Amino acid sequence: MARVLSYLDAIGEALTQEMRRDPAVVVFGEDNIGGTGTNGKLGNAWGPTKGLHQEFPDQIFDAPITEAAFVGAAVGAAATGLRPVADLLFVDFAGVCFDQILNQAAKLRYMVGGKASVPLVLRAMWGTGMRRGAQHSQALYPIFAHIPGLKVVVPASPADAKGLMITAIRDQDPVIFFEHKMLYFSHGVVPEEPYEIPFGKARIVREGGDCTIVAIGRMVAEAETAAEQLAADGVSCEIIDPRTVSPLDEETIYASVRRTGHLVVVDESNPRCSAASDIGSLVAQNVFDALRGPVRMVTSPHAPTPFSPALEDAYAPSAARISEAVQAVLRRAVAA
Amino acid sequence: MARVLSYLDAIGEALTQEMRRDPAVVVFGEDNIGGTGTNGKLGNAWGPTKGLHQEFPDQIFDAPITEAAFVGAAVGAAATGLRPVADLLFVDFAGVCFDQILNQAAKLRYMVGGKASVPLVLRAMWGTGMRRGAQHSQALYPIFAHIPGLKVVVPASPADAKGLMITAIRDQDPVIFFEHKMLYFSHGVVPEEPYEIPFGKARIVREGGDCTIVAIGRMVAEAETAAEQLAADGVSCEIIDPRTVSPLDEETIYASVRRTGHLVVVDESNPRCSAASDIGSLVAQNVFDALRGPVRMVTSPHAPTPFSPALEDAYAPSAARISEAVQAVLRRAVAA
Amino acid sequence: MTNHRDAVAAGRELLIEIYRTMRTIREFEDRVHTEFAGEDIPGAVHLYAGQEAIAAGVCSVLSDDDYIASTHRGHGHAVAKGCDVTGMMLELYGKSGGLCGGKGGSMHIADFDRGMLGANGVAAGGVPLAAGAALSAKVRGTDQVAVAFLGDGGANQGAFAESLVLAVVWQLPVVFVVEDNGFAQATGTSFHLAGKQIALRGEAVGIPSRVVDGYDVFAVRQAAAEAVERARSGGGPTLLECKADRFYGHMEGWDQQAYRLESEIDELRSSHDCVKLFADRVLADESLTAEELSAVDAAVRARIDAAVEEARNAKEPDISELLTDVYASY
Amino acid sequence: MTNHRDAVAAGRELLIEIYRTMRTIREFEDRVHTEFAGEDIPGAVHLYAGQEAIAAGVCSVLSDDDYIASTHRGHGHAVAKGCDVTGMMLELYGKSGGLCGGKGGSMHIADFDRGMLGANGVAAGGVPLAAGAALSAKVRGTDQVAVAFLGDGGANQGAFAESLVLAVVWQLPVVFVVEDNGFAQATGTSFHLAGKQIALRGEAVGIPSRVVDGYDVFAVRQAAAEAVERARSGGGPTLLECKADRFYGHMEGWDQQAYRLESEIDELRSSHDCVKLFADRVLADESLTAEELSAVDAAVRARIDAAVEEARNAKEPDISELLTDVYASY
Ligand SMILES: Cc1ncc(C[n+]2csc(CCOP(=O)(O)OP(=O)(O)O)c2C)c(N)n1
Ligand SMILES: Cc1ncc(C[n+]2csc(CCOP(=O)(O)OP(=O)(O)O)c2C)c(N)n1
Ligand SMILES: [Mg+2]
Ligand SMILES: [Mg+2]
Repeated sequence: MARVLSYLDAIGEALTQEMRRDPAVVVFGEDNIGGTGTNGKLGNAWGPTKGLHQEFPDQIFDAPITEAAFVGAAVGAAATGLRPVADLLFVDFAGVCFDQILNQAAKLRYMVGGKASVPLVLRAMWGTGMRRGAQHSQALYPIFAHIPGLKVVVPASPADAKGLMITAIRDQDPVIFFEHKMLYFSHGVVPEEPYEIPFGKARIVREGGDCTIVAIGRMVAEAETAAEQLAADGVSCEIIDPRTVSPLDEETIYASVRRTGHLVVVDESNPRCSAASDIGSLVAQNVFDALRGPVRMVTSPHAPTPFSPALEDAYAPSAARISEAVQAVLRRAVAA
Repeated sequence: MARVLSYLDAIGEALTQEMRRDPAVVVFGEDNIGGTGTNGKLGNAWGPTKGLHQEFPDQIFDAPITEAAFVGAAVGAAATGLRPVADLLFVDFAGVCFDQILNQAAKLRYMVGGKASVPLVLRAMWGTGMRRGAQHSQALYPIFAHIPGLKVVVPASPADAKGLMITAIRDQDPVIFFEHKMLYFSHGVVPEEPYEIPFGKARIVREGGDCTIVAIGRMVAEAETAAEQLAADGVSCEIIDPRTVSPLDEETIYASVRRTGHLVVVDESNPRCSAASDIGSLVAQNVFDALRGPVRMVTSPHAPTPFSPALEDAYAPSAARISEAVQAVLRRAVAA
Repeated sequence: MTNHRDAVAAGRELLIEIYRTMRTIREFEDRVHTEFAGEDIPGAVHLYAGQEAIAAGVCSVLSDDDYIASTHRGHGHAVAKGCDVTGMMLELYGKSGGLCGGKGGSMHIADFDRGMLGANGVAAGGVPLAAGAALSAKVRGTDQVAVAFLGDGGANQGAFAESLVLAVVWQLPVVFVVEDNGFAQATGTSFHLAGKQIALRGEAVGIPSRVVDGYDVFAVRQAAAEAVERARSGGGPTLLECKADRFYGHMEGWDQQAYRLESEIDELRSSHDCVKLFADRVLADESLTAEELSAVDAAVRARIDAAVEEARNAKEPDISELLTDVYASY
Repeated sequence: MTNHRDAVAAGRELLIEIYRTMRTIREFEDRVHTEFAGEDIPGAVHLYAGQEAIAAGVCSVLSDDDYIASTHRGHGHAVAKGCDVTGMMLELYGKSGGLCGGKGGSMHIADFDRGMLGANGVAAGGVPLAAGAALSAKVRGTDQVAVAFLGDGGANQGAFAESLVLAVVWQLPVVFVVEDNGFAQATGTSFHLAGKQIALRGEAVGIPSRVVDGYDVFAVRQAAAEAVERARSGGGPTLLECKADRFYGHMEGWDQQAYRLESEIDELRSSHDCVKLFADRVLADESLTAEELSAVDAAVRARIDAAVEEARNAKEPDISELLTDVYASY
C-alpha cells in the first residue's frame, strides 16, 4: 500500500537512509540535535533532523551560531572525505556565510583544476506565507542559480523532496537544497526504499495543449489550482516543475512550448534577474519560432516581503494571478 | 576646452566635490587613506580615494578588514544622518558582508514602513581582464539587481562614472556602484562642475536601425567595436548602455527594439538569472510583437573565471562574439 | 545585589519610571503570550519577560536622541527606549497604524524618532548598525551614544566580533550589551560558549568589559551609566555582559522548553524575577510604597488592555502599501 | 632565540630539510619578484619572503596527510607542505601542467595530494576550510591535523572569530597560525589591532594561545609541535601568533612601500632575515657546515631556474579547459 509522508518527514527519511548507508554523511547546524549544553532533554531539534541523533550520535551535531565557520567547515570537510549536510535554517541567513558559498564552495573545484570536489548539501528553508517578515521569507534561489559551481534544488512534493535529497547527498558538487516552509506539512505518497531523482529532469505535473506553465516550489500547487479552474473554461494547461533550477531541464520546457506556443513562468522570487526571467529569456532565445505570443512572468513584486498578513497574502503569486496571466496570454493570441 | 579625465579620476572628482558640498558625506574602507598605523607616509590609498585625506581629514578614514562591520556601520550611519561611501575593494568581497547588504541595507526602509532611509553608496570593483582569478573577477550585479531595495549602477565611461557617483551619493537609497577594473585608466571628456546623471535613463551610445545591442560596463566598448565592423558590412546597430541595471530603463530598450526588431544583450556576468536574461525576458514579455526573431544573450559561460590569460581571454564576451550574435540573429531573420 | 544608593538618591520619580518600564515590558509580554496562544497574533514572537532589568537599566541612562539597535527579542528594548506600546501592539498584529505600518512585525519593530533603530531578524545583525549610529554621532559632533543589544548566541557571530574591532579602532561611542539568557534557541551557553565569558572577547581587543547581574536593575544601570559616560566623553566603546534567563520559550508556539528542567523555570520565576526583586527592595527600604507600585501596575495594565483592544480592532494596511517604501522598477 | 637542542638532536637531516625549505621559499620568491618585474608573470602575486621560518617551522611537524589552508600569500606554505615548485611556477604563469592546470594562479595554488587545501583570495576565507578538514579527520577517526594560516589583517574577519568558536566547541584538531607581518596592505597593525595581541582572542574563547618569534624557525617549530601534539591527542585547537615582517611590498607591482620607512626595511633585511639567522646559528654551533649549506643553496637555485625555464616554455592550457571542472548548464 502506498505510504503517505509529510515533506518534512520525507527529508528526514532521506537523511536517515543516507547516514545509515554511508558514515561519511554528517549532519549539522543550529539545534540539529537541540538541547546540547542544557540540563533538559536532548533532541529539541526542529525540522527534519528531529530524533535522528539517537541513531546517529556520531554523525549529527549542534553548531553554535557561526554560519560562516560551519558552512566553511562543510566545504573543508567535503573536500577531505565527508559528505556534510549543513543546515542554514532560513535561506535568508545565507547572508552571513555568503563568502563561503560564493567564493569557496562554488569555486573550489574549478580553481584547483578539478583536483578536489565539494560534495556538500546546504539545507535552507525558504518562501513566503508564514508571516515571518522581510528577513525570513525570501526565495533567493535565483542568486544561487546565478553562481556557477552550485546546484540548486527546489522540491515541490514529499516524494521529490526525498529523492532529490538523496541525489543531493550523493552528488559531487555543492547543492543548495530549498525546503519551502509552507510545504513541510504537505503530504504525499513517498516510497520507503531509498531512491534518487536525477538533477536536471523536470516533472510534468499535468499535461495540456494550450499553454505551458513552468512553476517552482510552492507555486506548483498554485498552478495546479489555476489549471483546474482554467480547464473548466476549456483551457488546457501543461504544468512543468523543473525540480532543479540549476541544472535546468531546458529540453522539457522547450518541447512543451513547441506544442503549446505559450509560456507562463511562475516564480515566488522577486522579478529582476529571477528564475522566471531566466526561463523566459531562454525560451525567447531558443524556441522563439514556436512562440505564438509574449512570454509571461508571474512573480512576487520588486519589494521585500511585508509582515502583515493582509499584505503578505497579496505578495506571492496566487492561482488567481496565474489564471489571469494564462488568460491574458491566450486572449492576446486569439486577438492577434 | 573639453577636459579629459580617467574613469578613476572622474570618480575621485565626484567624491571630492560631494565631500566638499556636504560634510555628511564620509568615505571609508581598507586603505582609503592608506598608511594609517605605520611609520611611513600616509596616503598610500589605491584607487579613487588617493590623496583625498589631505583635504578631508575628518571625512575619510581607513577601516580594518571588517566588511560586515563597516558596511553595516554604513547602514547605521546612513539611517542616522550621514551619507557614507563605503569601499568594498573587489565586489567579490560582498560575500563576507552580504547579510548587511541583503537583509539590512536593502530592507530597512521597507521594514520600518518608510520611517528611515539608507542613503549609502557601496563602491565595488568588478570584472574580468586583470588575471585575478575566480575570486577577484566577478560581475555579480545580477545578484544585487535581484534584491529589492538596492540600486545598481554600472558606469561605462568616465563622464558617466562621475555623474552617476554624484547621483548615487545624493540618492536616498543604498546604491551599489560597480567600477570596472579594466576601465579605470580609460579616458574621456568629463565636465569639471558637479552634475547628476539620473538613474534609470539609458544612454544611446550609437544609433542604428538593424539590431538593438544592449551592453553593460566594459561590454559597451566591445559592442562599439563590433558595431564598427558590422557597419562595414552594411549592418547598422543601435547600442544602448543602461547605465543602471536597477532601476532599468525599459522604455528606451523597448523603443529601440520596436524600431530594429532584434535584440542582442551583452553582459559580462554569468548567464543564469543574469542581467542579459532579465532584459531578454522583459523584451519577450513586453515588446514581443516587435521582435522579428529570437533574442540573443551574449555572456560569460556558466563557469568561474579562470586565471590563465589564455583561458580568461576566451571567457568574457568579445567584439567578435557580439558580431557573430548580431549576424546570427539577422541571418535567421532573412532566412525566415 | 548592588548598592543602589545612586538610584535611590535619584529619587522616587526615577524609581517609579524604572518600575513602570519593567512592569510595562512584563505586562506586554505576558499579554502577548496569551494573545498569541489565542492565535490572534501572527508570525514569530520572541518574548523578553525575565530580562526586563537589562533593557530598563540600560535605557534609563540614555536620552531620547541616543540610539539602540535591538534583536529578534526586541519588545523590551523598544518599550524601555520609549516606543509607544499601542504602536508596538498594532505592529505585532500587522495592522495599519503600527510603528512600521504593519510591514515589520515583532522582529522589525523600530521607531527612529525614539532612536530605536530596529529589532532584527538576524542574530547580531543590528550590531554593526549601532556602530554606524555611533560613527554618525561622532562625525556630526554630537554627544549621542549608541547601544547594541545582542544575545549570547548572537555573540558567536562574526559581525559582532568585527564590530568590536571596528569600535575600538575608530573609538566609537558605542556600548555593546550582550544578554546572556542561557540559551540560543534550545542550545545552552555552556555548550556554545565553551564555558567562557563573552566579556573576555571585549577585553581581548581592548574594550573595557564587565559581567553584570542582569536581574538587578540597579547593577545594570550603574554599569551602563559608566559605559555611556565613557562613550559620551570620547572614551570609546564598552562591553557589558548581562546575565538573566528568559521566562518563556525561545519563540511563541515553537518550543515546549523540553531542553530546560521544570525546576529550573520554577526557581527562575520564584527567585530571579527582576520585577519582584525590585519591588521587594524598594518596599523593604521604603523608598517606594506598595500603593505607588499598585498604581503603576494598574496604569500599565490599563495601557496594555487598551493597546490590545485597539490592535484587534484596527484596520489591515491598505494593499497599496505593498509597493510603497521601496524603489520598485517593476 | 629559543633553545634549539631538540632540533639539533633531531639531527643534520632535519636541519638540512628545514634549511632547504626556507631557502627554496626565499629563492622562489626572489625569483618571482624579478620575473614579475619583467612582466612575464600575470596577475596578483604576494610574496612570502621574510616569513619563511613560520611556514617551515610549522610544516616541519606535519605529515604528508595533515592539512593546511593558506592565504593570498601562500607560496611559502605550499613549498613547506611539499608542493612541487615546478608545478607551482607553472601555475603562477597560468600554464598547462600547473598545479591547478593554470586555472587558479598564485592566489589559488592547491595540491590536495599534499594536504594543501589552497591559497585563498579572501582574507581568512580558508580558515573555516581548515576547521572542516579537522572535522573530517575527527569524524573519520584518523589522527590527521589541520592548520589554518592567516594574516594579522585577516584576523579581524568574522570568519576567523567564528572558526575559533567552532573549533573550541567541537574540539577540533586544528591549529590557527596567525602571521603578524605588521601590515594589512598599507595599514599597520598598530592601527588595525588597536595595540592588542591576537593571541588574546584565542584565550578569550578558551583556546590555548601563544605569541611566537616568527623569525626563529626553532621557536616556531617548538610551538607548532606542542600544538600539533595537542590536536592529535584530542586536546583540541591551539592558536599561534607568529610575528615576522615581509621583505617585499604587499603585492608585486602594486606598492612602493611608501608606508614604511626605508630604514625599517633595511633593518629588517639585515637583522631579521630568518634564513641568515638560521645559517649563522647552525654554523656557529657547528651543527651544519658551510659546505652543506652551499650545497643546498646551489641545488635550490638550480631547481628554481629549471622551474622558471619550464614555466616559460610550457603550453597555455587548451581552450576546452574553460568549461571543465564545473557543472555548466549552458
Ligand atoms: C545569523 C542567524 N542565524 C540563525 C538565526 C536563527 N535564530 C534566531 S534566534 C536564535 C537564537 C539566538 O540566541 P541568542 O542570541 O542567545 O538570543 P536569545 O534568543 O537567547 O535572546 C537563532 C539561532 C538567526 N536569526 N540569525
Ligand atoms: C575579505 C577581504 N577583504 C579585503 C581583501 C583585500 N586584501 C587582500 S590582502 C589584504 C591584506 C591582508 O592582510 P593580512 O591578513 O595581514 O595578510 P598579509 O597580506 O599581511 O600577508 C587585503 C585587505 C581580501 N582579500 N579579502
Ligand atoms: Mg540567548
Ligand atoms: Mg599582514
